[in-house]
Amino acid sequence: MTSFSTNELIAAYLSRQIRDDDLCFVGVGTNGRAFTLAVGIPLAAVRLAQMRHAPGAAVYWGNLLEPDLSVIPESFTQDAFTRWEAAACPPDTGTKCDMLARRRFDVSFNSAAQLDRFGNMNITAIGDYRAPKVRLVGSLAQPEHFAFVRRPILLMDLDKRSFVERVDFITSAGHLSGGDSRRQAGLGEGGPHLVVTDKAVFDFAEDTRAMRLRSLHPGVTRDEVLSSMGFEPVIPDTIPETTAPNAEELTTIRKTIDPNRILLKV
Amino acid sequence: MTSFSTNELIAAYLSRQIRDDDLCFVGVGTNGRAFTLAVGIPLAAVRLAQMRHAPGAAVYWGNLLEPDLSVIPESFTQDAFTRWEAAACPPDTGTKCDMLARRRFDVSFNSAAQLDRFGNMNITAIGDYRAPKVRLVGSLAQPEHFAFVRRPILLMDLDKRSFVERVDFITSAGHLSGGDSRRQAGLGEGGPHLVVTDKAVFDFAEDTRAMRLRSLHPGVTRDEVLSSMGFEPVIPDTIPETTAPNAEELTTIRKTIDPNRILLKV
Amino acid sequence: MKDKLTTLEKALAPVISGSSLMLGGSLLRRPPNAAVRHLIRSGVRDLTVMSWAGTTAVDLLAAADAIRRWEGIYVGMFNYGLAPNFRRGVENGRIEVRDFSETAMVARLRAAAQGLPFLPIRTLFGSDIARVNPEQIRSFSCPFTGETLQAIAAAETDFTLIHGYAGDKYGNVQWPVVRDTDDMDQPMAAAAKRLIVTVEKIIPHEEVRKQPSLTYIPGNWVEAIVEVPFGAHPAACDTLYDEDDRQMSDYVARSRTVEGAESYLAEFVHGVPDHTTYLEKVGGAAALATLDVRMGD
Amino acid sequence: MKDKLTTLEKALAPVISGSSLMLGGSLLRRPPNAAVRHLIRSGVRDLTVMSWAGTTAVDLLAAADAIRRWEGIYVGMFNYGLAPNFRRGVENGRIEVRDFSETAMVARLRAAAQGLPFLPIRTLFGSDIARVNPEQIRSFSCPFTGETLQAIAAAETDFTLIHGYAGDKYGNVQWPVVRDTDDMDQPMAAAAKRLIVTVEKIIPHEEVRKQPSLTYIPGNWVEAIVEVPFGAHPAACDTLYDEDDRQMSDYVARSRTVEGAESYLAEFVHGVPDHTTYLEKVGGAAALATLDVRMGD
Repeated sequence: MTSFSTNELIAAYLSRQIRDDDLCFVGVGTNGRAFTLAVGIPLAAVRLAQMRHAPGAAVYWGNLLEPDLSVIPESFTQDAFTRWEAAACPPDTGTKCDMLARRRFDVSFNSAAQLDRFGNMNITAIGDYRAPKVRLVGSLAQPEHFAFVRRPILLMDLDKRSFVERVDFITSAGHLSGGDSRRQAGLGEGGPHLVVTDKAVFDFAEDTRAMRLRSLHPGVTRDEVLSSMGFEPVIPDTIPETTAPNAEELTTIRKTIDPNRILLKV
Repeated sequence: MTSFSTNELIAAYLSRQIRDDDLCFVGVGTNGRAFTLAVGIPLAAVRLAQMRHAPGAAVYWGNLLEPDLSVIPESFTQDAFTRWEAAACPPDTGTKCDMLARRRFDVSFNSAAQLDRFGNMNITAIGDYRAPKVRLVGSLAQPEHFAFVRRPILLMDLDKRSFVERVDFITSAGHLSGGDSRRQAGLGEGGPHLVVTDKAVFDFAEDTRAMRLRSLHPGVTRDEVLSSMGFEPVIPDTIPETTAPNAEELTTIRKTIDPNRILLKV
Repeated sequence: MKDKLTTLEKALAPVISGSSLMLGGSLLRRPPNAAVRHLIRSGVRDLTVMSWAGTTAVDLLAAADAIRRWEGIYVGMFNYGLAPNFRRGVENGRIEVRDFSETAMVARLRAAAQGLPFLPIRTLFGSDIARVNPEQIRSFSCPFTGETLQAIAAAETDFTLIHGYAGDKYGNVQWPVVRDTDDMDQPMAAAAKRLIVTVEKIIPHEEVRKQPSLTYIPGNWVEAIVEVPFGAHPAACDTLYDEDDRQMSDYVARSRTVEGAESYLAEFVHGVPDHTTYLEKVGGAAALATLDVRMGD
Repeated sequence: MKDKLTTLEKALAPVISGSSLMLGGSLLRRPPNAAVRHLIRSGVRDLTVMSWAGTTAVDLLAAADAIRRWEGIYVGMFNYGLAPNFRRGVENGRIEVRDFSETAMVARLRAAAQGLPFLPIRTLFGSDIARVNPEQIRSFSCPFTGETLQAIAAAETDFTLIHGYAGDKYGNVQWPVVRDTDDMDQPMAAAAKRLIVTVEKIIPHEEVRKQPSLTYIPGNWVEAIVEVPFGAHPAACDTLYDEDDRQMSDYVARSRTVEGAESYLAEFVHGVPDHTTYLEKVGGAAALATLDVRMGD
């Protein structure tokens, strides 16, 4: 069996979540690990899906609709975005917003400073909103993703400070207080679908809508996962292992998709 | 004193209604006399205003913002519109609609199949709306002009069939049933400001908002006007004569603005 | 990306009698006439048709008695006068009309594009357009100011037909930099449920992606794309060819009577099996060349 | 047409303390930084600032303690992390924030552009963004379906500052065909009451009117236009120059402390009398040439 990195595991796992013709939102991330989670792994995953089983899958990235994922920019300064070839680049971000509200997106990749038991997320403020301990960036289109995208997927490293019992501020409404509360609040189908971390994958229980351990990455124990979380997720009786990437997937990632280790660097 | 045509009289008269920096809506009119009224005279009038006292006056024509009025197309097929140089050509007509609703327009030039005592107009249907004697074109942005433009100006030949006691269908709400009724209906300032015909000019009385004879064109009698209308307008005690174009205006129209008699042909 | 390039026949097969249909283009620019002739040939009826400034495409459907209801801002023949067959259809009660002013129709399209049931305007106070249509135009109070506004219902249609300049096989349609834009094709595309596009020319995807900001209809929104040169004839496709005055005049003249309109349809729609034969019928390459307005670009 | 070409000094003179101000640009693209530095030099305070994805321009104003309230979708430094001065201002209570998600902010801008008090969305059910802001986000019932929707109040500001690519002296601003467009500059321009534009370059009107569809800000909407090359520095103007990594890093590093931020302002804002001197200060032509990304066009 080939060895693989956690990033490769996640990228291959995510690629299998992408269905043919899915329109996937990828954010424009920042630097370092945050870039890998927000941009690098999602782009690699969608590209792998395109090459294997989902040729019609497409990405909306920045304001580029279907950028050419066969040629990933080597650096991500402004000019790389400007020159990246794509099928379309609408005149302003309002078009993307309309596409979100119209529910044209199937998948989104999201990260957050805080995520809670019911998949509510916070990128706005830590502590009290009006006198915060840490003021974060605001909201961007994260509320739209949870409100309108069919299968939002969170990519976050497992950490007690991020996986909290209750977010300090609900930027994006997930399953709110669980059960039927999301629908009661006026939201449609959707909300967080999967949470993919460096240690395990979670989904949300059909009834309570509480976060549920779905699989453990190879070599990771249940206790390791629980000790990295600020709340206890639903634990099924048997916990499968996250399916490892096969040799062909790994070769495609390493040789074709990300030969210069730009996407899956850190 | 120089002789002049009625079209020249009207063009010169209208040019004096245009103030500096006015944004003027000109429609895209059809053929023959309708073209002269909807397009020819208005373009000549605004151009004359630009050249004389209103250099900042501008036209929105079709979807061209500030087309170059120093070079009027010789024919008005589709291609002439495509190639006409302009300051801007917004991506769709929604921009013009927003500019209307935002009240960015100062003047509009309008025509109608029917116009009534209170300046309500009809371009939708003659007779019963659901089983009309004549189905007309619909509405275009004519309701917007009367709702939002500061000083809509109607250009119509005086005729009993057009100047009616009550329009069969209110496409654009003018002063409705007069007095305060326009404001009561929820409309803002505006509504028809002037009605310029081949025989006389009308405005609307400040109190009743009924159409009022403002001036008679040189050589036209009061009775000639009244016998061409389906209702009796307000008649002031003394009726001035519509100011004739001066020699300089006539020379500018004939030599510079419309040397080939395209705008003021029929 | 998905290959969506197909034929008129396959692309339009789902459009059946009773469908609702948004037609692109404005005045004599880019009405989807070839697609409409195909629909008439296929015998669809009882359509609910929506348009911006509709001309030839709407009137042809009216000539074929295929329209049950029309909604939009205008139907006429621009500088060729009133729309003869549409007018007859409304006057004899066969076509029901629902008029909307431009801001109202814009609101309808934007609402559909945003997945909203309505958008507000304040144009139609006092207008009979609002009075006769309480089903789609209603007054309500602004949640902030309390002032009265008008709610306009979203424009939802089963299908949307647009004729564009050039596109790739994935359905990405681009416009030229200099063009006429007095229309709502992009908002209509954004509002569409099932979007069928005809284009003058299929171009390589490689060409499209070099200038992505010229894509006004992303392939992601498109169900089918068909190459149909002169697809707007006898109307114009700005930057490529002008309206065909001879054909337009003939159509309007014959349409003065029902019989005349039927003879036109018999000759130019039912009498030709497809668009290629239609183009031969109206004069072929020689006649079409006289309409060419390209500037060597 | 009116000649609207002027200087930063004259264009910005009306912007006084207490004004509300929409800032154009998004992330590291075209924030109106030269104009903002001028405002800081002129000593304006107590601004209500609105932005799309705000970075350098918002944070510079925060460093100068000129912001009383901010409304928008994001303030950060993109790949340079959180916005240090803005963050400090919010955390210590000097800046009041009103968060809006993207559809909400789009609705606000479109409402202002359409002269409407609000537009509806249905994004923010269950979000604390709506809970903490009943003044600008309210639930109401759809006049047609009865379903609950959210009304978002229009974004009205006294002034709007946008930095663009090229424009003529009449205020018509054009973008290149290939460009980045992940922003709201055009909707902001359409929503503006008093619109002040800086551009990289003034070009002849004759050039503008040959390609009118490239005009994204018509001069008719503009109050004043100023030629300010490198007007977005240290951020980027896509197609012309990239962000200045050295200057960005220096700014972020020094802004870790109040004293550091003050030393930055002293050196690069208060310490230089005008934009020309600023450009010399950051390295002049030689340094700026290294940021050039033009492809010989």
